[in-house]
Amino acid sequence: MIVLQLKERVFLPLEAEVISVDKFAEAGSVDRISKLSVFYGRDKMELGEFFKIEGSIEDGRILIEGDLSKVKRIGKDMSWGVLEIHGDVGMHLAEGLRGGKVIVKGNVSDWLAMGMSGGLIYVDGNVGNLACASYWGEKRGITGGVVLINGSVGDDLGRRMRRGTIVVMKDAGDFAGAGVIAGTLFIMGKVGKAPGAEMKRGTIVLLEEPSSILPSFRYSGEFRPYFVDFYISYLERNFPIKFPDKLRGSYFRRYMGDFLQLGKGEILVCLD
Amino acid sequence: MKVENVVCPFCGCLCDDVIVYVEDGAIKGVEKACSIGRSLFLKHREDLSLPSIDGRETSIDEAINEAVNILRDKKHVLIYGLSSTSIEAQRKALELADLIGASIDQTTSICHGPTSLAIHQTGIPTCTLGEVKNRADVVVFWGSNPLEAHQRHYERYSLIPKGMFVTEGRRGRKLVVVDVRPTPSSRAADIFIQVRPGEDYEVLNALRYMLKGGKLDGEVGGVKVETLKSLLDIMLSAKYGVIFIGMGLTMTRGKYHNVEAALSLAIELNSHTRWSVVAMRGHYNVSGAGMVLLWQTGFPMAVNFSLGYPRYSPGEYSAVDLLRRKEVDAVLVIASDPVANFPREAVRNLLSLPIIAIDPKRSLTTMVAKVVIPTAKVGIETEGTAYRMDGVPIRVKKILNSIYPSDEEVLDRIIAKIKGEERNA
Amino acid sequence: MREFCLITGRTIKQGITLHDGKTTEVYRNEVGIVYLNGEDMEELGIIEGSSVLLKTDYGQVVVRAVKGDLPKGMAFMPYGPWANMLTSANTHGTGMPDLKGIKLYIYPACEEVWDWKRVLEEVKSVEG
Amino acid sequence: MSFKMDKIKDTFAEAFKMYGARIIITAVSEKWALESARSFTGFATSVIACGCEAGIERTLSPEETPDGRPGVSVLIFAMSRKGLEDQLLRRIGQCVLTCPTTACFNGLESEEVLSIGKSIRFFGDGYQMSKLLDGKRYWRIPVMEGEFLMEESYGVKKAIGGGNILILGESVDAVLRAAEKAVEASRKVKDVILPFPGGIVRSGSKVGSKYKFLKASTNTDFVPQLRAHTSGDLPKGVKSVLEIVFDGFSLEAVKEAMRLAIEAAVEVEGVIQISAGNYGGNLGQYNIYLRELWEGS
Amino acid sequence: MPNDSLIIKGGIVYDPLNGVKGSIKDIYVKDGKIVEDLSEEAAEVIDVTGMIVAPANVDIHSHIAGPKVNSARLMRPEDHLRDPLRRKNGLRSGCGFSVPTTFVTAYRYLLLGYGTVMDPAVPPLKARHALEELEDTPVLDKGIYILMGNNNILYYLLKKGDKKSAKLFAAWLLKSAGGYAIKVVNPGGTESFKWGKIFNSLSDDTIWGIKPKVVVDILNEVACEFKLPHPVHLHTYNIGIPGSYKAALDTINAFKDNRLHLAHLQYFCYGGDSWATFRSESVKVVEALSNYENITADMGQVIFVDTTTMTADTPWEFTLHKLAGGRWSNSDVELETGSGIVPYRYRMDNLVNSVQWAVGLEIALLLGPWRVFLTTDHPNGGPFYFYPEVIKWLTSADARKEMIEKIHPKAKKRIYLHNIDREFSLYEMITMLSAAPAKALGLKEKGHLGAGADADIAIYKPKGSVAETLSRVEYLIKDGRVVVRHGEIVDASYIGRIIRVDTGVDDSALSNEVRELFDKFYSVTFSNYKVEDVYFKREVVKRVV
Repeated sequence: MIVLQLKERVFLPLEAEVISVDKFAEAGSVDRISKLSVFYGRDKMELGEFFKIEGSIEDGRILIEGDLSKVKRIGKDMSWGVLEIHGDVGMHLAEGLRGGKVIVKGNVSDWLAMGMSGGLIYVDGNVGNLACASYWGEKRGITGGVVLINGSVGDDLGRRMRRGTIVVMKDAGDFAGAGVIAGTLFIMGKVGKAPGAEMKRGTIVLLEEPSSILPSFRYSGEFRPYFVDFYISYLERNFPIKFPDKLRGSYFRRYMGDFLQLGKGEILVCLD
Repeated sequence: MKVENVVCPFCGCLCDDVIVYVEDGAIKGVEKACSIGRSLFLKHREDLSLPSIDGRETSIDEAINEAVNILRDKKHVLIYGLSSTSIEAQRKALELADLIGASIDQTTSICHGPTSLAIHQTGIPTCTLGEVKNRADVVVFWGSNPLEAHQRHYERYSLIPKGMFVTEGRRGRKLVVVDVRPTPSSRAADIFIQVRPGEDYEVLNALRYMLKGGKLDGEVGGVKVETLKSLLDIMLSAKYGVIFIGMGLTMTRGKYHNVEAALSLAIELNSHTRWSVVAMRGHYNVSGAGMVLLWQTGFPMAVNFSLGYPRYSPGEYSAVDLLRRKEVDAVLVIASDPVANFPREAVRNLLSLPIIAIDPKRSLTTMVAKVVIPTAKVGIETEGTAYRMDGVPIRVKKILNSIYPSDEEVLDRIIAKIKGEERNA
Repeated sequence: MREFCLITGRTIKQGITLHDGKTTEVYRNEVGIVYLNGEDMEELGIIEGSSVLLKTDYGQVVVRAVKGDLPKGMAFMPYGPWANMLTSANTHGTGMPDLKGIKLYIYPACEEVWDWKRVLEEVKSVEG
Repeated sequence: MSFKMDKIKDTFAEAFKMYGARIIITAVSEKWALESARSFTGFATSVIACGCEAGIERTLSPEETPDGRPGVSVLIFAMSRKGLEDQLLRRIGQCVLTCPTTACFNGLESEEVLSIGKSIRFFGDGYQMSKLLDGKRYWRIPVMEGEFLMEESYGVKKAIGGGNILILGESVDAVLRAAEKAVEASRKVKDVILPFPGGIVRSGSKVGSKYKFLKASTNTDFVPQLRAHTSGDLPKGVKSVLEIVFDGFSLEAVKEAMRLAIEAAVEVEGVIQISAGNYGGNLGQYNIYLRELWEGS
Repeated sequence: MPNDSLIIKGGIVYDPLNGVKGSIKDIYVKDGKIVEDLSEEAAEVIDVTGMIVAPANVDIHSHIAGPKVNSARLMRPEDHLRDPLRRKNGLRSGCGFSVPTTFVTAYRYLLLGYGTVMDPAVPPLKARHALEELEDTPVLDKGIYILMGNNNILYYLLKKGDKKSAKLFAAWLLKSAGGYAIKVVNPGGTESFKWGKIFNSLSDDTIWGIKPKVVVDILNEVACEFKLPHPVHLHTYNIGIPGSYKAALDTINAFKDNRLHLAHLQYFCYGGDSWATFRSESVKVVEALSNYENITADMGQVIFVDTTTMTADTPWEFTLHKLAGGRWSNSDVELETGSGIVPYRYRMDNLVNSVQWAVGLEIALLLGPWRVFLTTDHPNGGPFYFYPEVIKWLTSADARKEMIEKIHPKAKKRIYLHNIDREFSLYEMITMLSAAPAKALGLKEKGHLGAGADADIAIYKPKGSVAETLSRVEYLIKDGRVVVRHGEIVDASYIGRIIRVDTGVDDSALSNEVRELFDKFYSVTFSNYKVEDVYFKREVVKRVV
């Protein structure tokens, strides 16, 4: 394992997309890793100027410690290994993640996992806006992978996601699952305005009835969606996550929509 | 001296028929302009800013030198403003941003920024204001109050004028105003629809749903479904309809989603009849700032050059966010007043940074800036291009001389000095 | 405590006085202002033209209260430094802060309407 | 075991190649999982006339199933991929989809898979929904009761069919008792099922018939009352013979099941001999010599 | 200027307009022009022994600037994200892909050996916008074509039967907007779409009751009478749809007696009566054209990429939006025209797209380099910097064969391309890229290396194939300045010229009626309409009276 410790707090954005198992493995030695380029504001600098770096990358594991809330783009395009972060972390974490695991013990800023196609992200804290969202104008959001968030998320969660599974154990902001093409979102806290707006297909599973459902969604009955049992069993067995007991074997109220699109998406609200 | 067809450099209407009377090198009279425009012309020499460093009056040259020192040293500068200056100056601001690896944002991010975001997502059917005048038989103002913000809009473009195909003028048009409160603009409307604050998205959603044949009852966003149904009927019966969207959509909860819904409604209406959307842009050249940003960087606002190429991220490189997160170490303000216009939390951080303010007039920003560089007022003391809210470029005029250089010139000198070239004052 | 919905926006007078200068008295008179529904004002015991202290989750300011044509429960302020004492800098990842539709609380105040200096002091007063 | 080895005829069971799959059926209760499984495995005794051979492998606790509900693991074998596909379609479609509260998962990891869900999904009449989790596709098909969840693809692999033993004894009672014990013992083995009713078959067969239209007919050599017409290999005193057939994913598993079955059967009083069915090695690729089952153990 | 005299020494010169076909000779440059001779002492000598020396290329039709290009940029942030360009060597940063930023547009054109690029569709009301963007498109010489085929004032005057006023108005409009040529796009169609109607015809009545043919005839007369260097640049009706070849035949037949340029002809060579029966009918169009040397065309070649379509043919973009789904932008410009934008991806596995790909090559190969010029109708068929791909297909039958194997398997039965063996030589390719379009544009000082020509010279290092050779210049000389040296841009610090025509028709020539129409119906005042001289910082005015 290779351990990075932030030497002192940074105030300006530190662009550190070089922090990924792929790039570290490519660099090889600690010496060469610490010479990888980062941008501090407009200044091109070396990773080693900001981090104390020790260990070896051979086992494909990275641990980063410190207040990384201004450090951006960590784990970009990573395809294997484990990247563990102890501390808050800045924007664009795990952009384009293809494989491997990213584990955060802290909070994550906006734009988590844009363009993700595979791998696992586990955040033991809160996440900002536009988590797993499509870039502006992009037709598709994330195309795969599993994202587990133990805390809350901001607005525009999972915008236009094409595939993948997102679990939020606490609240989600407005427009969660807007424009979802397919995939599954679990939101186990409160959800903001207009969940599932413009969704084509896909599923949003809610523990609580949302404050409002858009006019373009239609109430579509109550039933027992056995796939929920399957999903929570799968997720609980494979990841450090525990769903509310109430969810298992429960009846759900189903809203189908968005009828402005295909109307083949669903919002499932867990019933007592 | 009577100067005709002067272009008013205040709002996005960019009225170009103003008459200005100049005597003894000063503006003595204004005709045709709205009350705000009159005030702009008549008072343009009041409350002017002075060149200063740390509140101490100095020369323009020294102020420029000090600005250069700051811009040279700092690692991440925010360049902000741009909407009230000429294309020529905006171009230079971008060149500077590219040169020093800055973030550059313009006032649209707290104005119609969400409209741009929505256009990324859906596209926009739009038209010039002359099309409104000539064709529009139904006009909808959604979340905008032209009679206070764009005073001559009704008169010149959207409601009153007789057009080629709307020969009766006002009588040939239906005016619908949608807002959260009654306004002077809504009082002139044939139909006023009062929406509960923050629920415009739901109302637009309901309209779109009904357009697709969906059935609803009760009320949506505080509006009875029957009312919406009749609005939809009016929209469908239009030959050429235009929705003007304002801050009522972009600033409220839902933001770009609200605009996306409005754009989608218009797009979908085009399968039945013709509809366009025009954004009620505030500052006279806020459209232009977006235009230059787009053709030089590909993006309309919130662009960062730290890595040597343009990157776009509203919510990250937008001014309010950069300040709220305090991710910059200096701010260059061009023709804008963020201290007065930004939310408190952003202003607090702004006050802790070195500010360079380029502005003809005193503002809260110039009052707290480290360096103040006064300039000639575009459209009165210097000419340049400005883009009307509908993207029509118009040459704004020089009527009077100024003792100060133009924004363009100041920026050009800053760039030259940073590049190590000396340029004559 | 009654909750109001704060809407900010343009007014003609704000646009006109802007050109007098942002540090001028006329500007303060037109921009350091809140419009309220008449019934609301009566309920709150606020006299036309008197000072009120406005508070939101994001800050506070003292302005002049004036009767306006507004639905009950709504407060309207012209864009400007006073309104921005109350708005939120959270842009939800869009760059656009919450400038309309903010929860607002209104209290009668005996203080004079803040001038721009007092506003800036207040900006600096709380460490974030 | 060697002391009883004399009761075990030195012969071999002739087994042949099949294709097999494992289906996991879950439901709200074990009862309904079993109902579905029984139905699924019904009329699946012999490929000759049923198209497949299937049986319940075992029941599964909620901890063992993909969706945390009680379940049953079912094995199904057919002579070809195509045959297996056809049977899976019919049986999942008719016996799992139809059964209250069930869900249907793949229970066999294999590179070779059959896409079954993509056909059955059409039952949803366009309202079916697909889910992709961990690289696997699932179908949610709306039904009156709620929804039927099934996996898209089912692993198949080459398997062994037709492993068998014959229990020869002095009475019907004795051979039946022995066969029951054998069945019970062999069911402990994973990857193997016994396709016939209760795991036991009385109508062992030989290849061919005097009738041209019949591919198989009663195994005359082991029918006690036909001694007059047959070779007379049947030991003296044998009044009844029962067969147990084993299908499994590996030769080892089939052998293990046969070994346990023989061990259990041979102890039963009245059992005269344990033999096996073969056709002189002409039919199957595998010859399982009974006496070699204990080698190495 | 770094050096006002240059000797380009020892190169293999191709100069089709002067009949030079690979001779080794020196080229002399002084004050931005090519001269007969020059003393060696005073000049910088560039030794280009073994290299190919040719006139800089001329793009006759490329949407690089102006309102709709910028609207497309606004629509496609995700497109820019994929292709960022770093600031370096004093060049500006920017983004590429389907709608590149202005600086990137210039840089990429320069590296391809271009000296002149024409933007073919500018609404007069927004001409300033195009000109401003072109000012930020450095080094290249540029011109704009002015959209007139749907101008309401023109229709109004024609309806009144006042042909003289109509012609004067058109000539005034061209001058006022700073245009180089008259552009017509789906005449009558764009206006009809403003009424919610899809209109495609030359001979049916428009909503004005005037047949589009009448309008084009008048504009042809303007081009002829005012001796415009480039004829009417016509994007006719029925673009892109099955059976569009009939529109091409109809158009050729209608205007066969005029000089004419048919824009992106490829889109008008489709047969079939539905998308299912979509096929190439390029042979029919080529046959019709073969008799009329007075008509030129450009390819509008399709590339298999994700691109952005944009045209003043608003009904077509709306149709495409309905066909392709997704984003749609439209902009109606008062009294004049409109534009539509739809992002579109051409796919090899799509039968229609595969046929489209073949059609462009068919017409070019069949009609030859003097008649059909290389364009992708950038960015409609694909971004211009894919030209080397197109050159590969034009110069190698094997490369075409390889592609035909890759495209939709059913396409082969719908196209002619596999029956065409022709391979353009280097000489023909240079003709197509420079000499021929310059000639069609009437740019006498472009597209050749004779004395008096602008010193716009592209110099290539020979590589394995013609396409590889032409894919990037080793040197580009523009106005006698070395802009590209050793394959890298070394000087992009000046803005290039705007090339425009002066028809000599001033405001005073307009009838009162036109002035009244203007005052009544435009949203800008007459005096603020005309493009001011300040927008032509460097310009060449073709005075034609």
